[in-house]
Amino acid sequence: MTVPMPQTETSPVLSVERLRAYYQMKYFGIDREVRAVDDITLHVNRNEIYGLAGESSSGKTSFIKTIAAANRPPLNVVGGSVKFSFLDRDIHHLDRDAVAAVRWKHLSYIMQGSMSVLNPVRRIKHSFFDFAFVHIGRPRPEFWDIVATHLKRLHLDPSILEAYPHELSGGMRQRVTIALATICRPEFIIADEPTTALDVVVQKSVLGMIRNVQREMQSSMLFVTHDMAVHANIADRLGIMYAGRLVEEAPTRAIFTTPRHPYTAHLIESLPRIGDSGLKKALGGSPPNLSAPPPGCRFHPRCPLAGEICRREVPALTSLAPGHRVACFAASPAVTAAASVESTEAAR
Amino acid sequence: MRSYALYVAKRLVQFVLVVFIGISLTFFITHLTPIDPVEQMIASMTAFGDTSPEAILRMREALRELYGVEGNLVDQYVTYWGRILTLDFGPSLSAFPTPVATLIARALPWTIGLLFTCTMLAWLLGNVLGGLAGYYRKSRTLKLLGVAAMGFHPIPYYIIAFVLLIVFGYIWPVLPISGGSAQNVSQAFSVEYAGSVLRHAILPALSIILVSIGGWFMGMRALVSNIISEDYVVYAELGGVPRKRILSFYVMRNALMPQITGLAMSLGAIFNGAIIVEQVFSYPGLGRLLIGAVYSADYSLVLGVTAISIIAVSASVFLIDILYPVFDPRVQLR
Amino acid sequence: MSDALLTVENVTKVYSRGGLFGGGTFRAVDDVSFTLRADRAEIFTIVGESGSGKTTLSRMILNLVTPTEGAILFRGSDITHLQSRSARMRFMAAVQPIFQNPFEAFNPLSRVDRYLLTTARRFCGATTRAEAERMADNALRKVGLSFIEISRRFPHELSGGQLQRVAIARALIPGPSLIVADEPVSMVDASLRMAIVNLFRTLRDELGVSIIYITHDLATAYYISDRIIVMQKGKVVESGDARAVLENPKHPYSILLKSSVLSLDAVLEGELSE
Amino acid sequence: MLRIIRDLFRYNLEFALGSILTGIVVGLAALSFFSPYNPLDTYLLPPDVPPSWTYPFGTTSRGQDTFWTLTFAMRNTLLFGFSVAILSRILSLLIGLISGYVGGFTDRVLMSINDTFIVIPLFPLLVLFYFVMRDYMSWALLALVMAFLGWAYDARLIRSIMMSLKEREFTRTSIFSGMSMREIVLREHLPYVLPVVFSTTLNNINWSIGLEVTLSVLGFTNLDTPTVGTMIFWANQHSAMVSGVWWWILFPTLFVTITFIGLFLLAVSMNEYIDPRSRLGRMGGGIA
Repeated sequence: MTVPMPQTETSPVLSVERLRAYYQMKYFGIDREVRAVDDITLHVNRNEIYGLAGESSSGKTSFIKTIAAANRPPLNVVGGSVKFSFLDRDIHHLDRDAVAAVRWKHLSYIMQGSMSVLNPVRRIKHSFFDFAFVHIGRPRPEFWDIVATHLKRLHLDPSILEAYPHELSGGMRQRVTIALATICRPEFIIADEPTTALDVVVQKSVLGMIRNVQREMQSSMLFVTHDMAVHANIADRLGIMYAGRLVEEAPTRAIFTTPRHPYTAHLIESLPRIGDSGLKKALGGSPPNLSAPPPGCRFHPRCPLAGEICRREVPALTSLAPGHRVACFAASPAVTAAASVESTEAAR
Repeated sequence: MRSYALYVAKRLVQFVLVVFIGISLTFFITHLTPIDPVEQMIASMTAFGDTSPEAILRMREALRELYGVEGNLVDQYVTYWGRILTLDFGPSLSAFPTPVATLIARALPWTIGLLFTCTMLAWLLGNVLGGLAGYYRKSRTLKLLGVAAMGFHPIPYYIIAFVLLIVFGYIWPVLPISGGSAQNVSQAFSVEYAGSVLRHAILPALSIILVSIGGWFMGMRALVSNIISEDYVVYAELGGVPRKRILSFYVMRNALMPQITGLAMSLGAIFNGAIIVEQVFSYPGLGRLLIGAVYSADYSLVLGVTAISIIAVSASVFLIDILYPVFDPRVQLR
Repeated sequence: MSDALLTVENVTKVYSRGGLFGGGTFRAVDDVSFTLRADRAEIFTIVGESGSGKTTLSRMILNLVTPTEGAILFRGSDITHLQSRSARMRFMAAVQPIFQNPFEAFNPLSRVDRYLLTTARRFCGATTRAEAERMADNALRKVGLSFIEISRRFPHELSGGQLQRVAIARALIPGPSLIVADEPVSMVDASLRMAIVNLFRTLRDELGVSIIYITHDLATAYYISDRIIVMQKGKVVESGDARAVLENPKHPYSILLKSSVLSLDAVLEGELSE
Repeated sequence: MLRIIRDLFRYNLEFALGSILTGIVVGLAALSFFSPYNPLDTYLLPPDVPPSWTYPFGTTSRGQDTFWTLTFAMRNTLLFGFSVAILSRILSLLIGLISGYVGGFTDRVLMSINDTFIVIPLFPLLVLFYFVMRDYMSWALLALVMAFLGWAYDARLIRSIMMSLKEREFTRTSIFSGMSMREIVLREHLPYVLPVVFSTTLNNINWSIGLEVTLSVLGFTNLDTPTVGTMIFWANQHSAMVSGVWWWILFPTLFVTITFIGLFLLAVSMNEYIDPRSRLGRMGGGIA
């Protein structure tokens, strides 16, 4: 049932088609629906780090929870599909055990909370044993050799296996988590703000480590952070999320040199840089409330280029150049309204 | 290991402090009361017979010397501690001349046995069931167990014991409702004697377990429902670690530590329960000894049992405290 | 030197880190000195990684923590000797804090306007509620908000950016001459961050308020600061004009910090530099 | 405040059930003011009459109407439990506040003394106290002693809340908004402390009633005043169970159990209300 699809060089490891996932809650009798993930389509290929940028209320955390089938009610998948190359069908159509069987062998995770991700009362080696022993499938002595060599390859001293998490620094704990996430050489790794909690100096070396281990394993990675400077130093391709939607996607260089969506342009333009003290323009208004999003393009209330159509219609993610897609009417006339259920709802 | 020795030293200081304050309390209570215990003793002893005046005089001398009521308060306090530390509470008045210490020595194993087994049973069962109820939120049986735990927990030990006495005493008399073992069985270490001891212990044990299990159940369930959302549990689930393994090694293992401190803190209350339950089922432990002593106005026995209770409970709390670092690797650093 | 706004003289803070029987001591801040001019408002930035002692230093300047050694003089008088309540109130009217996490700086169970109105009453002698509201509204306008917008709202009903601006407005009500901002934008979304950073600039230029800005983000420090000190493990390793220090740092630690800042030129020009 | 009570009633089962049960018991106690009989008089009615229309709870072997005696018993027991709880709140709040706020050495000293009172088994001490005081023993004195022994557990709870509130950032914002320490405690910190004080009071009432019943049943209190405990004592004294006067035992035991469960459920629902996150949730907090 988990026989992987034929692996051609170009077929994507992850393909997400029109995914919609909403928080559906009932507060004292009134139904509230928060459209955290609203009609997102994206693909991640082999040996590629796909960066996902967006602010705190952009829904990027809900998105990665949904594609990892880690979403718990009230976050429910409402539409669309999530297909991995190592699964013969949508991950949400598999039962809990089938998904668990895939975890860590094919799909692993690096989380932000470097402080408390490892079990505080047991030694590091127990985490390696719990997460990887089943998937490595070797007798114990051989298993510990594999773990030791893996750690050495990541410039980590195998003696940390005997340590407790609270005995390690934040940076060291994050390196251990990266080693843990890559021990089974999974095809797909999800990294959720892995360096946000780290100091600047440690952050740079941890990013280097992620980069090296990904390239050496040729695996695919979805790298999520709000920090554009981090994306500039790690992502191959970059997707920008705003209010639950993908507004622009392109190779990292294109995003930084020729941003087409006004929000992306603002994010890059407002980044302070040493050596440039020119006045940085600020963006008006504040991120929309996802439970009552503005109609049409959700960025229009804050957008300097907002026109009449932007208030009514939802711009579809349209390809303007090879690999460069954008969802903004002002970006180019070629962009049409998305024929999604959204527009019919807006009309209602 | 140096910091472990430091930790034990600190807990030892706390243990000594508890015993010091506890025993001092008993001293102040007995010595600051308006009535003179010796006079009261003599009054109750001579209430019936026509004992001659000199006999009364001699008895008063003996009793005054016995209770160290000579000299001012400070001297009395010092002699009082002298007697406590040597466990010499003088002879028991109601069971003259057997010393109080032997009476207590005879009763203590029964109380400690009952208390230890019930507390361990209730603690383990309560924690396991509470942990399951906290982790598998949807299961109906665990929800029902929760309601039962909530129902029994607030009711005091006496009422539960009393109801059990009535149920098994009058309505469905299948279990022995009084005594530590059948009268006709010899006290030797025979299987028959052990069997009878067990049968007699069922109702007292049940009363203690029914009340205390609810506390552990609800405590563990609340702890677990918080721990489920901790990063290391979510990460283990994302790591495909089997749920049973997560429940035992990640969730319950971390919830264990607050429950150990909880055990240490509630031991005093459970001890109270054990004493009361003993009285209801006339179980031959400290409780029955204490209350019997009050009815027979046996001053030194009451004092002795109270002092020993304080020392016994604080000693067991000290033991639990020392075990704590074994479960929590982080405590060594403190 | 008595005309200096703030003088920090060889200030040190030592924490003991042992149990009942004593243990090692830990020097959070180690012999730090600098002065802020009184005649011209400036943005003085303290840069350093976590554990460098920058937050402890800011707490001492706010008189929330007393230094183990050295002295902190505000307009010539030592703030640790402020005993009487009126003396402390006068100090607080002149020196106000901005905290890192706006959602922690406001009591989630009370409405935001309580802090604004109390500050107006206690420091500016507003007697009626209307007068206090007018003062609050006046301060809120300086940060691009208005009283009606945020009146009777709970902190969780506002966004991080809005709440931080309310915090700044509250600090402005008594007309302070010094604001101590501890990582004021690190919890705020990128798009709103620039709005608040620019706000600090206008406070300096239009209201003449000096600002002590504490951050670990060198890029923002470069953009906003006049003078800067770089701290490592409690010690000041380098100080001077912000642009000069950041463009070519001398001390090895400052150099290491600067090289660790993730720059965009990697993606704008050549291949990713290792 | 009423809106919150209405919300709690509708959405919180424990609160609803708890308040109904407690309501029954308090109602019963209130009825004592309309009792046709004086509770201290005995042998007014034919003894050992089983429950019937004239005597809904039957009569006791001492010729008293069980129902009306129970109303007095319930009133005295609740009054006793309430007064012990209030007295011990004063001590636990005082020690919790001082220890929480002053911190440092005083906190360590206060807390180690506090822990001793948690560990020491209180029942033997109370028995010793009764034994030594005997006829000098009065309900007021017993209440005082129990209050003196029963504050430790809650003092530690209040202290830990105080400690965490003192470290919260909004405390510093309040200081810099010009609020005095007294004002900060009353307006900023109290909403966090009150629900805890309220729920611990309920638990303490249960604790003291439990001890009162236990002491009275053993005969260690003033047996003339009708309380639930003394009522059961007299029933045992007349060996009601053996002589089949089951109603004399059943009704006091039943209603005191209702009291325990009712107060406990109220305390539990109060705990849930304490957690600001759930209270914020109830106020329709947004989802980021």
